[in-house]
Amino acid sequence: MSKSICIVFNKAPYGSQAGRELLDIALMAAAFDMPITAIFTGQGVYQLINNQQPDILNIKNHSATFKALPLYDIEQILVDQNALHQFNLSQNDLLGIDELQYVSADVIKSRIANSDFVLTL
Amino acid sequence: MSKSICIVFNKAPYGSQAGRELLDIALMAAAFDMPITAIFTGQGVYQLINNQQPDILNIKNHSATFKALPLYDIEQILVDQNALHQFNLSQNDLLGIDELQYVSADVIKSRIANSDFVLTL
Amino acid sequence: MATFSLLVTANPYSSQGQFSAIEFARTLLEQGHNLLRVFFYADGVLVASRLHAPPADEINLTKSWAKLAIEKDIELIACVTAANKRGIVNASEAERNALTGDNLDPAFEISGLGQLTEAMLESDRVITFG
Amino acid sequence: MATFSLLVTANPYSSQGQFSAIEFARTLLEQGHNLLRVFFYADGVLVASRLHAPPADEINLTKSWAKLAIEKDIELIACVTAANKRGIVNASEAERNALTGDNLDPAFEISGLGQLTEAMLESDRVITFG
Amino acid sequence: MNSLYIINNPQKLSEALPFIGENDGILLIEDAVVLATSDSAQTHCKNQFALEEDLIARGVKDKSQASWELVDYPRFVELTLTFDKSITWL
Amino acid sequence: MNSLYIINNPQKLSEALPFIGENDGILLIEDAVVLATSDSAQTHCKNQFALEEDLIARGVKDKSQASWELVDYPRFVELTLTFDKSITWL
Repeated sequence: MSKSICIVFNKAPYGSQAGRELLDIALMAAAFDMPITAIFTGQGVYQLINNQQPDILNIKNHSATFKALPLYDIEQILVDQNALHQFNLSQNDLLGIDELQYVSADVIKSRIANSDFVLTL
Repeated sequence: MSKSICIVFNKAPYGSQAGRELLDIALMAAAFDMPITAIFTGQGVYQLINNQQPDILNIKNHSATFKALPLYDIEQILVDQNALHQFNLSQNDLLGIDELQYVSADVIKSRIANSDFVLTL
Repeated sequence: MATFSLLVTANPYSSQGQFSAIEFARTLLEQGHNLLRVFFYADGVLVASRLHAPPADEINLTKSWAKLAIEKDIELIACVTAANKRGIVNASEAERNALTGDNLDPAFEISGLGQLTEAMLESDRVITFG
Repeated sequence: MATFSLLVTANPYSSQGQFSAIEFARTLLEQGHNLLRVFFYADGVLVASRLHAPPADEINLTKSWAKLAIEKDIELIACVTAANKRGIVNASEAERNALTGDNLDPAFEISGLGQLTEAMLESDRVITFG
Repeated sequence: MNSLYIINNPQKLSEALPFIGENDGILLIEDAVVLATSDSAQTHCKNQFALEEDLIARGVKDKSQASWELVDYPRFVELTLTFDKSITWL
Repeated sequence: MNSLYIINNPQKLSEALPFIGENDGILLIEDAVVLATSDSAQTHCKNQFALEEDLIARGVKDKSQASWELVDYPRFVELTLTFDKSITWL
């Protein structure tokens, strides 16, 4: 069985390129058929906000790629619900992706514990 | 009268180069006879710790330059005493520089208010 | 009409600061203010390389600065110490350091920190983007 | 004896991560472990330029990596997307992008992200320095 | 003299706050604009601004609180002239 | 599986903590070693380490608390093998 990987998004767009560059790792791992979990925690939940318009600042919008994750067979997408509450966000503020799972820190903790690799950036 | 400047050190060595590169600005401003205040707050107080030995990691030790600040006529050196307390540090832990003034946030606030330029990095 | 200078320390690839600085520069010029100098320091100097090849659908920040500099006659100065340490060199520095090649974009100039201090003394406002 | 790979994303000039990664690499090799590959990503790729001119009394990180790679036959690979965006190009990429010059240090190779994934599959441990 | 404190990282506001006077200004830009969407980031400072373009870029403009006045880039430039100096607290 | 959490920025420990299990390990390196000098950074994790070289570099080795075990680089390498995987929480 292939090794599994968690990709942890914990930084907001667009002040850093972390989200963008983690996405590229996720897509590459998918191409290698690694079982992948995408985790959104802390300010990383802002990566999933719908209606992002960074193009008004001449910055490329990478949020459409998050919507496409299931097309790349990345269907395990965990959103830390504590982080949503902390930032006053609700599920309605996020991209409409059927596969989003709103979970507690404990669910994320056990997923991380059971993966072979865990990456943040 | 020349314009005055506050240089604010708020990051620890050696995880970032901010201390080092702010020092270069301070020395250059001194060469232009600008009245300078060096301010150490937050994790920036670690810049002044005595007995730093980054050379064991092949990193250059810039702390001797802090000791030399008075030689460059930078004699206003303010250390935020709240930051010292917060990090469990005492005056004995710092470099022996006669000109260090241990002050409250309010003293720093008024010095910043009365300066023409204030730089962090 | 006021005279501005900018101090840009932001990493051009990993942070938003260079985008903000360019937008701020454009806006102040549209309002009829003067922009004396943009001084690049710390990781900000990385934008002064002419060897960037960003994806085709993305902004080339070096060219954005160069366009502004040429159209509006603005000085783009990278600090020599910060630049050389970070692998940004012009031909003479490359020769002095026995490096094979150089990479400074022609719209930028390499000079000393004194240019920042001078900008402070000669501008009404210096705004930092980090 | 274990097989390690490293993922290095640290900015070589503004953070300590590259120093830590080199020290970690040296130590594991001294202990007799294998180092399959060092993969540079994000700002970590900046160290792959041969045009650095740090002050004479300071470490040249590029040369430190190169020395390790040559002595111990270790692959130093910079991600092509991250590198080209950040102004790190080899001769063929320079030509393809119509750039005048290149700056990749000969001890480093530019390749795709697949090399990171492969390293994960082929190593006992992958340690990140950011 | 009154200063405009420019904050571009949400973690930095609390660090700068002890030095910010009631009549100074705070301008949130870049990632720090998310602070304007939270009711927990209220300060003692009378002049609270957030950069509208950065809120729009992140899709959170309609979540910003009334206590933060939205300003665009032209107002940003004007603010740097209204205040005696600008301090970017990195 | 037990993980070694590598923390190199003092602000990141509290962010990672909800995901760290009692039998996981925490290793402080680089700027994060200052956490080992403070009695306020105690965790529920049984295996707390701090990199000795980074404490010495910063001149704060003799201020580190007994609850953080000092390890050198050779021990750092060993720890990454003792634990099933390493997670650098950036």
